[in-house]
Amino acid sequence: MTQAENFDDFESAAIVRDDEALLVQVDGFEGPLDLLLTLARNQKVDIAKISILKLADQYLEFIESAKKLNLELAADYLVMAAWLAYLKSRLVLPQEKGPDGEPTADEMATRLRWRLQRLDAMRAASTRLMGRERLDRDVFGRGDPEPVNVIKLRTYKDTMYDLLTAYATDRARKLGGKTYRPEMAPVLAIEEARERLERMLGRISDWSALTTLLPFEWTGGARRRSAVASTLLAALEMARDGKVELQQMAPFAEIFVRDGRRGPDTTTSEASAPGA
Amino acid sequence: MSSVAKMIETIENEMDAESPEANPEHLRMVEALLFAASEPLDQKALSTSLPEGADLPGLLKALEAAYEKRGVNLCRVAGKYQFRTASDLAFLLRKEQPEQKRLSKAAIETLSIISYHQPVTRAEIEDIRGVAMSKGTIDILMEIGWIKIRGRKRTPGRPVTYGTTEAFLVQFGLESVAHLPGLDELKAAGFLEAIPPSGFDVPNPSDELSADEDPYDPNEPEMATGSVNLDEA
Amino acid sequence: MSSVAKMIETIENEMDAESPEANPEHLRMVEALLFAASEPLDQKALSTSLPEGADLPGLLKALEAAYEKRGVNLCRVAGKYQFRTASDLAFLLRKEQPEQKRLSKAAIETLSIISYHQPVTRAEIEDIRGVAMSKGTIDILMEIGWIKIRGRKRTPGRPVTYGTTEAFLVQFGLESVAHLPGLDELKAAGFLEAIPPSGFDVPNPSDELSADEDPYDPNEPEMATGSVNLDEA
Repeated sequence: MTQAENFDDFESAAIVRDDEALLVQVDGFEGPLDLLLTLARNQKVDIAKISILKLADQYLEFIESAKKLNLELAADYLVMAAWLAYLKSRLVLPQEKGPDGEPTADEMATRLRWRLQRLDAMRAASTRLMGRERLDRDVFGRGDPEPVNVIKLRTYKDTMYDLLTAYATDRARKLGGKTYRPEMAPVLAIEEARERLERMLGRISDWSALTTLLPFEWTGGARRRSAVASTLLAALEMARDGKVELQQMAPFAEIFVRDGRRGPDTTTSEASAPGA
Repeated sequence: MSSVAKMIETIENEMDAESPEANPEHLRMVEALLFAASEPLDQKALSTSLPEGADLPGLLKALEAAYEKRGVNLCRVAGKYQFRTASDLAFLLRKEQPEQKRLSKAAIETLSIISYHQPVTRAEIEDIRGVAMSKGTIDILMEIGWIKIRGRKRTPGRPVTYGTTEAFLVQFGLESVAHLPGLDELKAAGFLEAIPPSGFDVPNPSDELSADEDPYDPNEPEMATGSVNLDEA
Repeated sequence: MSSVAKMIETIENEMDAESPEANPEHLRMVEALLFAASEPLDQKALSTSLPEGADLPGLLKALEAAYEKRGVNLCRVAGKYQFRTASDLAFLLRKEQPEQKRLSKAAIETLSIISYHQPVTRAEIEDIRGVAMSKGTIDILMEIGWIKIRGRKRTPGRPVTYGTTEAFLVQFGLESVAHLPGLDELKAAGFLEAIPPSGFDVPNPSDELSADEDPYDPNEPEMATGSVNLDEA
């Protein structure tokens, strides 16, 4: 990309630099690194050997003149300016590691140089890539491809299981008005447990054992296990939302629940927790 | 020299004979133009793209000859030119593509009823299913080849009876329709509730003609079967 | 002998040298298949249409050689094969097509960075360009179909990684991303490393998942990647 391409649309806010008669406009750049690269190119030396001190000066000068013209500068331009000013101040001082093992000024300068080189190299690669012969622009495939006739070989996935399910379901529905339904596993849904717990909140007086809060129909056998698990999960969810408080004194001990929306006096009632 | 080389030598000789002056660069151009064109090109269209003085008729003749025995030929259609794959290779441009499908709910239900209740008439299927059947359902099952017309029932209207085919047995892994699970087996396997609705009986299907069934004669004139249930109504 | 004949003789000699056993009938078939297709074909697609025992690699080599100097060439793109018009004839065929609204400079640069640095995260692209990316840039390239989300990097935040697609290779006539122009120079200079050169461990752009990359799961919840360049800010 040439200078002219970069800046020709921006006469109104253009800055005329006396020394290089360079027309510069902030909006023409793809960020501070692009601006730095343009300035570096103007030094007309290998970017690997560019003087970072000189580059920093040019950049800061540019930012100053932009400020004088009241140009809106994006924050990252100012961040870069601050960083370059800092780098510059360190470059003129004796080299030493910064606080917390921060790289030396030379290392920082090398890193900036390297980033400029890399951006430059990627730009060049980009130009080469876009310059390739492109399909349907420079080279062409067959203009009138001949279609392939697809003959579909249809097979069916239906199995004996499908056949029997269809038969039993269909006939049962016709005769009994019932449909076949697999037996539901005895599982208390967490949503159901939570709904129940929420409804009970107002009625729980102080700490109550979780197991006393199970639905009556769910207090035996496998149903009880599921009910305990789901109610605990529901209680944990509600504790996260601050709706209840939970307490367990030891691993595997009884878990207690109480309304979490009581006043700030909760700490005092802690002592009265059962099982303590 | 290999056979390929011999083939090309033949082409070369032909070209040599027919167009002793074809310019190879011009030949490349015509080749590219015809290849990239989305429709056949006539000489006028071609010549506007070629350098002045190009011998278009000669070039076309040379190309025609060069491609004559190839997998691609230069063809003349309606006075225009076009590359086409050689007609004897058309079979290559056909592709078989396997496609897996599932029967519709109506179709699999109908199939299951036919398999258990065969020989069964359309009206009987509708009675068991409790819904009128769309014409397509039977057609699809016939087309797949899983059901066939077995005979005619000796009832008014002599409706055709349907049964399953050997392809059906192969698809569902059955040795014979008599091996379809009975009521108790359906229950044991969990397809039916422990206490099926009253009236749920599972017939013993058979390939044999039943007592009230005549073998199917495709030449017998078809009676209107309609969708009115003549049997039971 | 005419110049055309000489040209063909050259082709013949090349074919003779490279594949002394290419079966002319098989050659015609491969020619026809590739010629008829609208898309590049891979060896697998070709071989399913060829008789068993056909030496496909040999046939392709023979075809490649036979068409090398013609107006139409056999090209390898994205690991597949396609006939394309010769690139030196672009002047004859070039079409001013309304290119995808002309890509912006940012989009072109982003595309190049993704192609050379893949797998690459948004933050890495931003580090190279030194500027936060506007939301539209990636979207446009995805919409054209030249880039895709490849996976996620196993680093904090698990950012998604981008890479190029097969359509990109086809469009730019590349056999694979390893054939990108100037790749070796960029690699040698260390510009494809995420950090300034220190060792010789140079990553290749690759379609394969890299060691610190997980395959992309579109159902995984997106993490905020942010657009702030943390490296230099």
